[in-house]
Amino acid sequence: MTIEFEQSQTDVLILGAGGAGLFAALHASTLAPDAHITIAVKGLLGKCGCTRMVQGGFNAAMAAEDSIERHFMDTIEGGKWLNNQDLAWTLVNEAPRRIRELENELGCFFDRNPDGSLHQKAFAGQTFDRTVHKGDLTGIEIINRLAEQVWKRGIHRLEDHRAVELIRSKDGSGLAGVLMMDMRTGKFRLVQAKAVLLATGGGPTMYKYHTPSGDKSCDGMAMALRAGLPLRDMEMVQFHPTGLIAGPGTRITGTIIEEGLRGYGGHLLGGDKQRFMATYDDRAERATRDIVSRAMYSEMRKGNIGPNGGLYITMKHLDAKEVRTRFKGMVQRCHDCGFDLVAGDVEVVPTAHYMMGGVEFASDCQTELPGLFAAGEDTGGVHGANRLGGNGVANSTVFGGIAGDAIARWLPDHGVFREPDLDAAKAAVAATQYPFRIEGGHMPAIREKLYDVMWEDAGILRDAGSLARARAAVDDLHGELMRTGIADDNRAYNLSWHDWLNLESQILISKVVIEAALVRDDSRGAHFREDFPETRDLETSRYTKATLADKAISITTEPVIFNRIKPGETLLSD
Amino acid sequence: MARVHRNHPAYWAFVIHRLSGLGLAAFLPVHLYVLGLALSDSTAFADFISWSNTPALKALETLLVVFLSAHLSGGLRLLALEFLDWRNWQKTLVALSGGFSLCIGLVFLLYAY
Amino acid sequence: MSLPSARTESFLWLAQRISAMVLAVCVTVHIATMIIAVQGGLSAAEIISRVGGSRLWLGFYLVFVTAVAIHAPIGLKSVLREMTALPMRRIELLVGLFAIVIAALGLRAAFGLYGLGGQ
Amino acid sequence: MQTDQISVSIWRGGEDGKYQTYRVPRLESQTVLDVVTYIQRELDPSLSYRFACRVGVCGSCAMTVNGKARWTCRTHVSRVADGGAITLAPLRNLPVVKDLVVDMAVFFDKWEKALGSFVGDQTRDQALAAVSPADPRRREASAGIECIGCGICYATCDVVDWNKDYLGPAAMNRAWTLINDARDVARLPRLQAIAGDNGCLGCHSQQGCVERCPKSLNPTVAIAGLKRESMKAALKGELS
Ligand SMILES: Cc1cc2nc3c(=O)[nH]c(=O)nc-3n(C[C@H](O)[C@H](O)[C@H](O)COP(=O)(O)OP(=O)(O)OC[C@H]3O[C@@H](n4cnc5c(N)ncnc54)[C@H](O)[C@@H]3O)c2cc1C
Ligand code: HEM
Ligand code: SF4
Ligand code: F3S
Ligand code: FES
Repeated sequence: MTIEFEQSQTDVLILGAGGAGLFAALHASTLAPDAHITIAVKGLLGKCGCTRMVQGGFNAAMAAEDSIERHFMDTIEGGKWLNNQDLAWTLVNEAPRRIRELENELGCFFDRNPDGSLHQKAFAGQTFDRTVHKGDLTGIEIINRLAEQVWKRGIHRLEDHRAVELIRSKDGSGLAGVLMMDMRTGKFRLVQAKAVLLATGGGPTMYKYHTPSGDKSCDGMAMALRAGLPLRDMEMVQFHPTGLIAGPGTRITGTIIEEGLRGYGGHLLGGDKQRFMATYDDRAERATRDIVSRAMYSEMRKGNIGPNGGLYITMKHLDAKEVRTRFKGMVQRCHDCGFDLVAGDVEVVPTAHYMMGGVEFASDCQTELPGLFAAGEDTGGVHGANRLGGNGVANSTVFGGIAGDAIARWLPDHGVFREPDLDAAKAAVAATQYPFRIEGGHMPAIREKLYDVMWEDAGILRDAGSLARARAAVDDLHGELMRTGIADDNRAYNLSWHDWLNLESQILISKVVIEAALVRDDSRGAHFREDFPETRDLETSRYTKATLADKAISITTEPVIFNRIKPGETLLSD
Repeated sequence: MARVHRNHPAYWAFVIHRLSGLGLAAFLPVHLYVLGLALSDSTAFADFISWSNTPALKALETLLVVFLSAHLSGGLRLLALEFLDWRNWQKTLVALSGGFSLCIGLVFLLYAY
Repeated sequence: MSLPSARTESFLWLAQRISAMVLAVCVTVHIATMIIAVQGGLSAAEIISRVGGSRLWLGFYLVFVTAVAIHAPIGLKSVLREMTALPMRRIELLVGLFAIVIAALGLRAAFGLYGLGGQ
Repeated sequence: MQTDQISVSIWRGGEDGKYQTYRVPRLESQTVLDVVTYIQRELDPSLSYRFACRVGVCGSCAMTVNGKARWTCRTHVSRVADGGAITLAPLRNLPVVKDLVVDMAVFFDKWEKALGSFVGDQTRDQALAAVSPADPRRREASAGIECIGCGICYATCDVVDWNKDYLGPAAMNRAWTLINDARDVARLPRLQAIAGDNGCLGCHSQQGCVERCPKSLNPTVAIAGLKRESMKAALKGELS
């Protein structure tokens, strides 16, 4: 066994190349032009992560009749008062500037009204049409433009590089660097940095049905937890009601069928091909994400399902030509994969979409660990118990930019290369190579079981019993993973090795989700406890905080601070 | 196998344009040289003409005419594409130019015998 | 070895396109006369009787030859650049020679034919 | 009817690899990416390939499928299985990392070389430009903007193969959208970047790019636009 790694240095190391990572790189390079900045990413820069997958758009109070306060209230109400109000306030305040930066400085072109002014569309759960978009492929526009600017600035790239472990300084006082793996060779490199940004984008990919891209596996959250940082609100996992389902044999399962279809009049049908939403909510198919997801899950539990275990969405009662032109991309996507969205019934299922929880961080993106900053979907607190559609990409770009600024300002006074704890780095290399040292086991089976457990027992509807089952099952799966090896024939771009490491992160974070869900004994937002269906008093709201010590997860709760507005109040004058 | 990415009309049009261009360029010096013979030595020229009346050379000549007309029509298509911003007409144009050059070749054949 | 500048390349490209447009007319006329001429059986006498002494035909062929001497070498340049490993210098030399040969042979033929008839 | 198995030959190794054949169960809703995934998960764990979004937005999963470059996450097996057989190779014209994975660095370097990045003169503190979506230049830009950078056009174009310095269709398609972007102020440097035989004049309208682009973009038309604009610049003496 070899415990070897190269070492290199960079002033600023950014982990992840989504909206958060790319914005941070641009802002840091603007304010600190002499700093050596490196972006490390698990795939190719600009071609992975979820920011690229954003369809709906980006919330920003840009219109004269809209206001920052209104966006703030919608965010807090949507978050069921669990948000960190300073973070939410920062989000809504910066969002319009970020849009203008994207347009004026980076070259994004968002959809316009016929008179040339910005078009903003409606998104569920908001009292104003404030979602800025580029058709239904907003993310491609944002990430392409960001990536171009990053290429242009000559910012150093470590592509196909996986962050494996955050390495503290020898004296433990701060972060010294990050152990990386060059996926193309399977070799390790300890990158020392004065400042590190964690922007690996979380991603609830441990659920049987999930939307995020395949490179996301909660690595950042897992690394942060192992480095001693607390994660908040981890029980809050958002499900999108309509994910495609075509069986476990296809990667297309779990990907999104656009929400706009329901808004436009699409019907949800049970396995019996009858509508059912009206029995759950007056708005029927147009109810909010969480309500529709729960209703669908309830129907599925009753066994009212199609051949792949899902329900159906259908547009066939609507004008075919209209459907085809309005939802061209969706129709084409379904067609490519063998489904007829215009005249047929497409089987769908709620799908895990977003984690509201994550690393605790301050409004300037600093974390508890000196030298470590965090932004984007890796972080928690901005959205509270539920994220508004359109606040996800706003979150990653707003805080990514702030992180870049903050790091640049932080460098002159605090930026030093700390002496890395080489033993910790060696231990991390050894742990990463662990699967090569054992034999046997069947990894795909572990993944499938994890999917099932999380979906059935820690998913849309949960209770103490199901969560206890999940806890035991995930523990078992962890044991099973530790007995599952990989043939050591070629470490270059060895996807199976990465699958193993992904599973390791996913299992750790699954445990955190389960533990946090057990502690939160009320229902709110995305978290629904069948044994505690009511929402407790908002005034005494507490949020969960998970830490890891000696391989054991512990959850504490902290009071939510209502420093800007208290439940029942509003910032709006009308 | 490795070449099927080339199997579409516009690529064939490119190949034909290139081959015909090369063919014409190769033929041109010969053609001009032979014409030049007509003035310095008209018997040699006549000899050449009668020699070139053999079926094989007639076929070659026809091929050249087809080349010329193919290159002409293909060239017009390219000029249209480059200067007139014609978006989705290309396939039609490929077909038209192909058809045109065949016609010319056939007309030539008909008259030549 | 330095490549020709983008500006030179652009002018050559344009020259090739413009000469192509000119050739389009010339070739059409050429094909038409050929079909008509071949009908009566191609002979030196036929060609000379048509072209000899005719200023119009002389002008036509001069334009034709000039256009071809511009068009074909530029075309060959890109073919050679893409499909052979020849260095650019060598290619420029080759196609330059080709242009001169075409022009020389072409002008000789055109003036020669013109001079033969009409006296 | 479909046979219940397909035979899949896959390029294994680097530039000098060889094909290896696998038999994969045929499923109803199965994409080429699913086939590759199945092989890696169940038959040969060391198989390497690239993907991320799995729904056609990231452009990571492109490979050569039976000789043609395609996005594999959106390519249903029934569309390509040729008598129950599929041959998979990495994209052409890019260096192979391993198996089906290529290094796309040159592709994006050329994107940058073509000045495929916006240069504006407004800041985040100024209002957005009013641009009518019906404006002809805007329409032209919009027609080419949804490129996912998959490299399929680049892999299909023979000029890329013949001339290592040729910028290629995607980079120039992007440059053309910027030339038509009323807010951009780098028109001339961009025309200088894409002029000449390594740029737009290198394109011989083979149109493999148009034929294969999974987003139905038309780089040929974009490049033709660049030819015209760079020619005007040359005539005005703006090129060097
Ligand atoms: C299908 C879909 C549609 C969505 N639509 C919307 C929408 O309409 N509106 C909205 O507001 N939000 C939407 N979201 C959510 C939004 O996309 C995300 O919240 C946000 O973009 C996350 O940005 P990020 O920068 O934090 O992470 P990402 O953009 O996901 O980027 C994470 C990056 O980290 C890298 N990475 C991961 N692990 C490692 C590692 N170990 N080492 C190195 N790098 C690593 C990844 O490769 C990636 O580059 C959508 C999400 C999905 C999946
Ligand atoms: C006698 C006449 C001609 C000769 C010898 C000739 C020769 C050539 C050659 C050798 C090429 C290069 C081929 C290539 O790049 O693939 C070429 C290209 C071209 N020719 Fe011609 N040609 C002739 C007539 C014409 C005519 C009549 C037209 C058009 C109307 C024309 C239009 C073109 C165009 C547009 C190209 C450029 C192709 C490209 O760059 O892709 N040519 N020609
Ligand atoms: S132009 Fe089309 S084929 Fe080329 S990279 Fe863009 S999306 Fe892919
Ligand atoms: S395939 Fe190549 S030659 Fe031009 S038209 Fe497309 S770039
Ligand atoms: S995996 Fe993203 S386009 Fe195929």
